[in-house]
Amino acid sequence: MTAGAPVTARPQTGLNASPPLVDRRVAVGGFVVELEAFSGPLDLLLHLLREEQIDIADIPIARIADQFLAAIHELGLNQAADYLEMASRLVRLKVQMLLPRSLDGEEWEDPRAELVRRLLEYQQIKEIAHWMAAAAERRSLRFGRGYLPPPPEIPPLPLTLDLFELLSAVDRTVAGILHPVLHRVIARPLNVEGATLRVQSLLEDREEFVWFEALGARPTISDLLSLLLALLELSRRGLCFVLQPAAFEPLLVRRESPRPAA
Amino acid sequence: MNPLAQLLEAALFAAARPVAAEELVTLDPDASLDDVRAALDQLREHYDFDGHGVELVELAGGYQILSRPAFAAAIERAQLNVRQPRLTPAMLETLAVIAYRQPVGRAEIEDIRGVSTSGVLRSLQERGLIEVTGRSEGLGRPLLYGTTPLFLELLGLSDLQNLPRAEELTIALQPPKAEAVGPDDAAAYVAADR
Amino acid sequence: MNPLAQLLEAALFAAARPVAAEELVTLDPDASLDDVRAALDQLREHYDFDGHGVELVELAGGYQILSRPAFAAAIERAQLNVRQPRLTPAMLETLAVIAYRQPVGRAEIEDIRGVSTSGVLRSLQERGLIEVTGRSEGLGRPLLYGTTPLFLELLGLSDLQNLPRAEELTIALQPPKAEAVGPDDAAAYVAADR
Repeated sequence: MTAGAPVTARPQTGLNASPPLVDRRVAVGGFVVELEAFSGPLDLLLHLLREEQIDIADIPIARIADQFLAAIHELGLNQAADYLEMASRLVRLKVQMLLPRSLDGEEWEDPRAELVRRLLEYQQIKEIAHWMAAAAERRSLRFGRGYLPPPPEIPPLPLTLDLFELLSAVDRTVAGILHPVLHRVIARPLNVEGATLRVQSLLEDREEFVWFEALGARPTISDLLSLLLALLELSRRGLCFVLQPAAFEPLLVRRESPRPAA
Repeated sequence: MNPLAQLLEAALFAAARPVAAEELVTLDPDASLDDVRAALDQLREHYDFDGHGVELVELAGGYQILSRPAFAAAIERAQLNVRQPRLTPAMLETLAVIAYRQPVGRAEIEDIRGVSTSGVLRSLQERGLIEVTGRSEGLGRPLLYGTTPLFLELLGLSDLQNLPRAEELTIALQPPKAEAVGPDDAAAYVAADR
Repeated sequence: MNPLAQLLEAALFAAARPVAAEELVTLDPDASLDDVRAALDQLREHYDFDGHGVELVELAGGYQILSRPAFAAAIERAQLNVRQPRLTPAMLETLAVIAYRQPVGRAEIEDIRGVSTSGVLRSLQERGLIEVTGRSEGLGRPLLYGTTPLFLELLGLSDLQNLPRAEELTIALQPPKAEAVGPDDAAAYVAADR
């Protein structure tokens, strides 16, 4: 079992070498666009362990938790959800480590075991990634045939398309949607009858009034829409007339059809 | 073959276009144009006398290595030199939106994909994967698109119901459903009043 | 070179992609798979011993003629071709998880990497390095991803078995479920999971 091996035992190739803590780009607004040096919280954690030459099987959680928090603060990562999640996990572990170990003689289960497992797993993925980077680098030194003369006239081949190709496209499309396109229509109470009554009672008192007199003191959007619908409905039935004396002036609501002065 | 001939072979092979001798000189700072011409001759002779399936050809655009015409028929028969035409990612994504939202207009497709799609829609129509299925009642009465029987045939589906259900994939591609509306609902009021 | 080797050279040249031996057999109705393999060996040896700028490489389950690495710098300097851009660390890590765990869903990838991965998955799909290979039976029936032949081509591997085996790595792969496998046999786990 290699679980006991110190992290520092890893071969330190050029790709593997610990990145400096500076030099990474974090966009404003807490969105991590590209982190040049760290590809995630596990990566940052491994970096800290390596810096301190800590045995991965026996992590001093309290110290590492503090360093992790300091690091994400320094890197401006304290907005990034993935890093915050790791930070809270470490703080939780720190508390668990302080609990009294065994009261009834049962075997103590190390609360760090899961973290160690994930770190080792991730470390291996990183090692494979480095191997793959080197393989791709070697491959990129060989070119395939660069120039293909235009093919002779051939009848068009049947297209190929399979369901998973389409599903991939759905997946990509959805990933590309920045804002959800679904709108939920929230029912707002419109009181058109109330607005109609208000308009009618105002017209009983007066020949004409300015439209917003029919609104209360602090009208809501619903009040406004209710009045609008009421006015439209009343004028459609010929029970009132809406006119605008001049451009940009407030609308007037009248009892009688406006006639040119005799 | 001498080292320069090897370099020229590798370069002509990898070059994305036919290359003139004057340009090939830039490959090796120590080589003259005459050196390059001599190495090209060596390469040509090697191909010709050593029994190769390829040859060095000089055309207007420059030098290139081509497979010998004698083998053209066999290669064409085996269809090794043609790739199965595949749909581009943009075409697939547009097709995906249409498959799940049809009938659907261009504006909605572009809204979902976030990019203009007119060229893609045309190619999908040319390939017979989508067709105009009607016009929307909306402003400007835009064309509505849907998938064709050929689309189902290529996917090996008997009908559209066999597509994986959209809600299993993601909520974002669900067809918009009319929500149940209460009596107080503005939309309901407006609709009823029309 | 014998006539079959010449034909194969011409065909591999024209195809400009890895071609499987099984596909190459169709070039000549009189040739067997063994004949083709023997002729390919002859072609490879000819390239190696006769000092050619190109070589025969086994790649992505097939054979392809590629230029030799020694000439890459000169070819790039002369601007005849450009090398593939490097993959980002996030792309490499995601590819590593997918290569060893395929078919694998997004949740598992994110669990191992500790970060959200949807943008990376999208780019990898767009570059044709991974594809959706199925759907999990689990909750929400998430999509499962696998690597493509292009992934092998990019890394210069002839198949997935060429990836380093777990025991060759300094850290042994930890099976996610301890009871699933015997002690420490990560390779068995990976194989069983495929």
